[in-house]
Amino acid sequence: MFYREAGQFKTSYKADQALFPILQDRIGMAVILIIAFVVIPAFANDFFLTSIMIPFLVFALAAIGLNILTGYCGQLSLGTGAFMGVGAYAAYKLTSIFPDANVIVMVLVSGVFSAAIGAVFGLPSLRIKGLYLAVTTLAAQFFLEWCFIRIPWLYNYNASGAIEVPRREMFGFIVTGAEALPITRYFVVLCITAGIAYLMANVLRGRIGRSWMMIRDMDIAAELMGVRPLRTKLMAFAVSSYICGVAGAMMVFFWLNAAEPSSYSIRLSFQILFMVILGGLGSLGGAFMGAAFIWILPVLLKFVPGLLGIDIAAETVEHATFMIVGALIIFFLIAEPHGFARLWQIAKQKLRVWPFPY
Amino acid sequence: MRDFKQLAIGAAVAVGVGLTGVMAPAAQAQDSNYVPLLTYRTGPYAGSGIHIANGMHDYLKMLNERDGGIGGVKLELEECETGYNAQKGVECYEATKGKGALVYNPYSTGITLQLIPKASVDKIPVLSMGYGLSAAADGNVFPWVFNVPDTYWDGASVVIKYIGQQEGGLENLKGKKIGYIFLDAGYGREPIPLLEQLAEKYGFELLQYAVPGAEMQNQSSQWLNVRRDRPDYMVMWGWGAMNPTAIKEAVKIRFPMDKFIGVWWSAGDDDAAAGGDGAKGYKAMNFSGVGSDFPALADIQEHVIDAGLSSTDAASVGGTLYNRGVLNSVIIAEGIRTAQELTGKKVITGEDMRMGLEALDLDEARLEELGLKGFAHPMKVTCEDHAGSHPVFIQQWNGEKWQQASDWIEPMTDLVRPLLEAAAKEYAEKNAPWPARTEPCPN
Amino acid sequence: MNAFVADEALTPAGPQASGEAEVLLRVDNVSLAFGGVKAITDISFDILKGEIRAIIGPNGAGKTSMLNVINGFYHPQEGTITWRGKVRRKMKPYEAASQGIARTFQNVALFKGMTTLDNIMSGRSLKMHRNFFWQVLWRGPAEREEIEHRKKVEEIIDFLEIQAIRKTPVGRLPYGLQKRVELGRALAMEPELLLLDEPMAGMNLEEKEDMSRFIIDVNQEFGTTIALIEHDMGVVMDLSDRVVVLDYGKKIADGPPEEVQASQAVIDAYLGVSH
Amino acid sequence: MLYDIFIDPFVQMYDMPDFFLQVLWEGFVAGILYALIALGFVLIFKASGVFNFAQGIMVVFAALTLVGFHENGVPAYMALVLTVFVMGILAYGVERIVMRPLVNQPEIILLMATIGLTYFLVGFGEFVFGGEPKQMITEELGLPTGSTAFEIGERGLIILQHIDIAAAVIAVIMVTALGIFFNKTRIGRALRAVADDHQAALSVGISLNQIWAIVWFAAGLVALATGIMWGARSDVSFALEIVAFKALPVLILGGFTSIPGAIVGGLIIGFGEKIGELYWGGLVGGGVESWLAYIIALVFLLFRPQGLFGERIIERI
Repeated sequence: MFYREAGQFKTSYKADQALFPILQDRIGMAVILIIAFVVIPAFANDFFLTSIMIPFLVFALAAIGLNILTGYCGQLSLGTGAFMGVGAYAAYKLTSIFPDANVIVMVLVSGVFSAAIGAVFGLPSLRIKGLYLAVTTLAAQFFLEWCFIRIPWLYNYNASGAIEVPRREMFGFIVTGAEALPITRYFVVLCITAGIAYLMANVLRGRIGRSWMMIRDMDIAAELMGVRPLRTKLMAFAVSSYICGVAGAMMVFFWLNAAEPSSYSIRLSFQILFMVILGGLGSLGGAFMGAAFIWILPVLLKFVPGLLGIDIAAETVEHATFMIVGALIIFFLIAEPHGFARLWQIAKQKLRVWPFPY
Repeated sequence: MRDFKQLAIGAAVAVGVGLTGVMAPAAQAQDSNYVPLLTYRTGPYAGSGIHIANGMHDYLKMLNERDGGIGGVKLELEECETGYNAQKGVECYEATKGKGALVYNPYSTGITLQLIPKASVDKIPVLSMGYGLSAAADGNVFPWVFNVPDTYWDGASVVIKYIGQQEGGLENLKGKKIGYIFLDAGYGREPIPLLEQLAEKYGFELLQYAVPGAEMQNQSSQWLNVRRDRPDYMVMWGWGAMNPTAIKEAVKIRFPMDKFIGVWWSAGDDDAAAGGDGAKGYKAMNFSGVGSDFPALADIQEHVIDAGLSSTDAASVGGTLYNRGVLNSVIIAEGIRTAQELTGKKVITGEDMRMGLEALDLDEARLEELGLKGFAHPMKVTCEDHAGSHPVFIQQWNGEKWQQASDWIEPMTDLVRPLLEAAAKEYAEKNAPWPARTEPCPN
Repeated sequence: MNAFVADEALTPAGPQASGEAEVLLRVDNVSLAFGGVKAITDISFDILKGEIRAIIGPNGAGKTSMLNVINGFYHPQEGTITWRGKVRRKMKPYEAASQGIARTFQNVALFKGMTTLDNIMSGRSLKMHRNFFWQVLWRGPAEREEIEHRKKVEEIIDFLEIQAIRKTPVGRLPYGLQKRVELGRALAMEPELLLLDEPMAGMNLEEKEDMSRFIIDVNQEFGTTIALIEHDMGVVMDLSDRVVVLDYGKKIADGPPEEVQASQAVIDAYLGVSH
Repeated sequence: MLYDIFIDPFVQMYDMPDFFLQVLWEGFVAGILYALIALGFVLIFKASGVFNFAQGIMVVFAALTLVGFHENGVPAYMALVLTVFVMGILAYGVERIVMRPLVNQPEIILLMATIGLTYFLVGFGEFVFGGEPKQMITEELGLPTGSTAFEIGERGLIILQHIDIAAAVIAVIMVTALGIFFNKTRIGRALRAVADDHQAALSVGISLNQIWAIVWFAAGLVALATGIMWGARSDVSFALEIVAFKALPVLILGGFTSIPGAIVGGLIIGFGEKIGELYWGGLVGGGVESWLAYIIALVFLLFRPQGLFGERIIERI
């Protein structure tokens, strides 16, 4: 009843091609943005910002990155974690080489390095497909992880072998380092994630986005329609790795403050892959929903029993979290293999015809 | 299938509702001292983590049960599971710091490094007992971080000193080959600069064998290399599942076990037991008591374990890692007690705790008073020196349990201290602007 | 690379209209084998500009392989292909596409995850040039380009009478409509030569009539040269200007429909005479 | 530098032949173990097209169950029987709860489901058995423990672990048994039919559900054998899970559906890894084992995208 598009006529192709052609969607988006930019900063406590919102946004961005490669271009990747690591190490090197440069610029530039590395590991995708390609990206994962440990130059020869984020200011606000307020970090992360998500939505509705989907849906037909497979796939690898790189850099600069190579291990790759698949392959909104589910649910499971005064041993909660997350993944795959994004569409469809069942 | 979908949507709504719960601010405890314990009883390093967690928990719990806490104020304990995972470590920190946390013991180099810069901002000290960042021993640069009783560099110097003793003097190390097998992470790499320096000084050859984290349980290549190189001694910096695997492999290639020496984190009972009979003779450094023959441990047995207040398996009390956890808690408890004495307050804050730890003086008499005579070397923290470079002993596995195999050995402080200070300076420079110490050391 | 696309393809000029027909594509002595299996043996024929050329033959005669050779998907071991008077070197399929060769497929090869509109828009890929950075910005050149091409695509949608399914994901369309969308996608490329691989397979009579009408309209209105594979002899005889007949990878007849229909070799091939 | 890469390693091999043989033996043993893990993958992939990511955790889970039973006082052989029973229940449960509702989904969805299963089993396993590493009950199961040393010449020495020999023997027995099972029994034939074409198999009256439960059970048995062997080499803990990733390059080499392929692929990776690490790894600081297998598989793929035993792929439209 509330979600009805009847009566909304488009008089130009421009209006028809807008990101949210339907009024209700535009309102919904506006509400989400108001919540993100006004309500949450006004009411949330530090724990909510640092342990829920910031990681959620970082993961959502990484999930967008992987979604471009896997969801839109159809190339399965298990190396997301390592590509994020490349971004993190690049950003770290950049900030130590150019200590006076704006740290946010450095974070955005660091993605270029992971884009380059991503493109290199994307090269075999011309000949290799599906699960076989997954092995290529696994090679990237393990090889890059090894590099993070074995090339001391990357971490400035720190005895600890880890990268530590120095304090940097911008416009009088401390944005990185331990003194940076959660709220400042939250705004930086929110702006970067929302900005990149918007820009990617643009790419995805245009020629390049279509050429990725062509490759995904039927690569041979795409080639016969004039899409150059190598160039298109490499571009997907590069764009995807760029975004993952930025997410990885944000992960250490605005969230963790310090990172060891093991922070970018295969587990991180899986975490992101879960988010993409549960959220819905080929959906930007799905990346956010998937990230919310995979990140926030375990946090809830971990801390809610304590808040309710239920006393459970810490490890039991952890075990339960694993079991519940695993079971829910299977459950959601069975309920709707196309992820939350499709569930959301179904819900919208139901609202559209409500109160009639069809 | 339709029902499934409705259920799925329902579940999503439930998650949303739960979220609002987390947003509510956590209640602050006022009548107790709050000590969060970042532990890991799951994940690949759980094998070592569980014993530590039990030890830490049980001693503090015992103080609550037996003495009603410290200074008449109960301790509020909360375990938070990190799984040795940096992401969850930060999460635990953020979740607990608002409740008036007094001190953090991350038991993971990665999490420690994340907390070090935060410590001075949030004014909560980090106690990384015998791990973490070695440079943190410099209290001038790191007023909020404590790594008593020793740093890895202290440990590395003790191993070399001990090997020197075995060979009848450090000068006899010339021309010897010493192998170093380590977990390929910051933890295992940290001692290398010192070992290299010692190698140069005493003329032995240092051979390095890195074990990647993912290959912890697959070390046959490293040990084949050991077999080829035939080092005279092997030194190990391992953790978690790496330890038992390494010991098994050493047995397999018939390496003389009494020439195989682990760091204090490679000193678990399970680690050595995994090697079976062949592991007899394996040595490891240690700075916490061997065995359960201490009055305080008996109290734990009585007040905590027998009372069913702990998940500890009674047989594991007195194990090296369990005792390590106990020692960690002793330092926490003594820190709190000292802080209470210094400030006159019963319920203290993180800042008070820092003062308490900095004035920590665990002497022979106090240890005896605690029912832990001989459990640890007397240790003292000063404002400048947060590690103290205390003596360490070597213990040996007799096939069933650990036995002390050497006297307390002093680290080569003269060599280590300048390194520590240089490293601290370097850290501060790299992380410029590093906050300066706010309250100067009383000289 | 994809700069050269003839605009004159749009100017109506049937072959019958102009007497001296230009050869658009010529295949000379082409052979193709997979391992030891010979798919095509020594085939030569040509396609004149503006005509409808049919390729027929029993199952396994090598028809689809022939199309694949023409649009660069397979590379023949022997023989040459001459395109607009120039011998073509070995090339990639996307190069053939950029030269103005479009095709449809025997088993519908639409992009299943995309809507009808996006599928047809995908046919415009070669004609859109705004690079990544304009696309990221969207406002301005990229949006204008998109709208400009959208207009062209809407013309095709109108032409094929598929307005109602514009925003429907193609996976949900019935088979007949999918074939039509596929034709639309190929048309969106504004090809000079359109290869149709069994455009009417599996259709009912009504759908076949519609499709035939579209094919003739495309040929007449846009002047597009068409090469099609089809099994329905009635359709072939009605539509095509000239017919090539293949059997076991060899050419057995070539000429106007009525002539081919009368050829003994063709009758034998279809009725099955032992070789 | 060139000398170090191209000549020195071979000189070393020649100079210390006993050591080289030992390296080969270690490579062989590692290869057998990789092959065993890969075998579990192959069984399930062949019959259902599912790339079972949970195979690694099934190895840990089987071994933990075995040790767990024994710790609770069940005699070793009885524990073994009970574990087999548990793996059977697991197979049935997976088929009933996970596979059946997901039939006909794309392979990536099935892959994800098995990753979900991995998470579940990790949590469940730790919940039931605790997180600390356990020691495999090698002796109690009657497996040999010692080692035999062959002394060659003056300093030559080759040490063979009895448990490794046992691993090789068990691997051979398992592969043979599976071969016989696949080729000679009715269920085996049905299984191959299912592998070829689900629809066709259904149409001749083969129960897919039954077949899937059987392959998952078979994979569970393979996992148990693998778990015992790996557990005896290091110990039984969840860190072992990561080793299971090594099965991927093995499968790439050997092909996803070929049992002999899994064995050959495993051996290639095993030999390649050990030789690479011991003779060339030192040049870049060692520890190359963590990625060498993947790079070997990758390079191999670039030249033979269809795998070792696969047929050349002809793309069709």
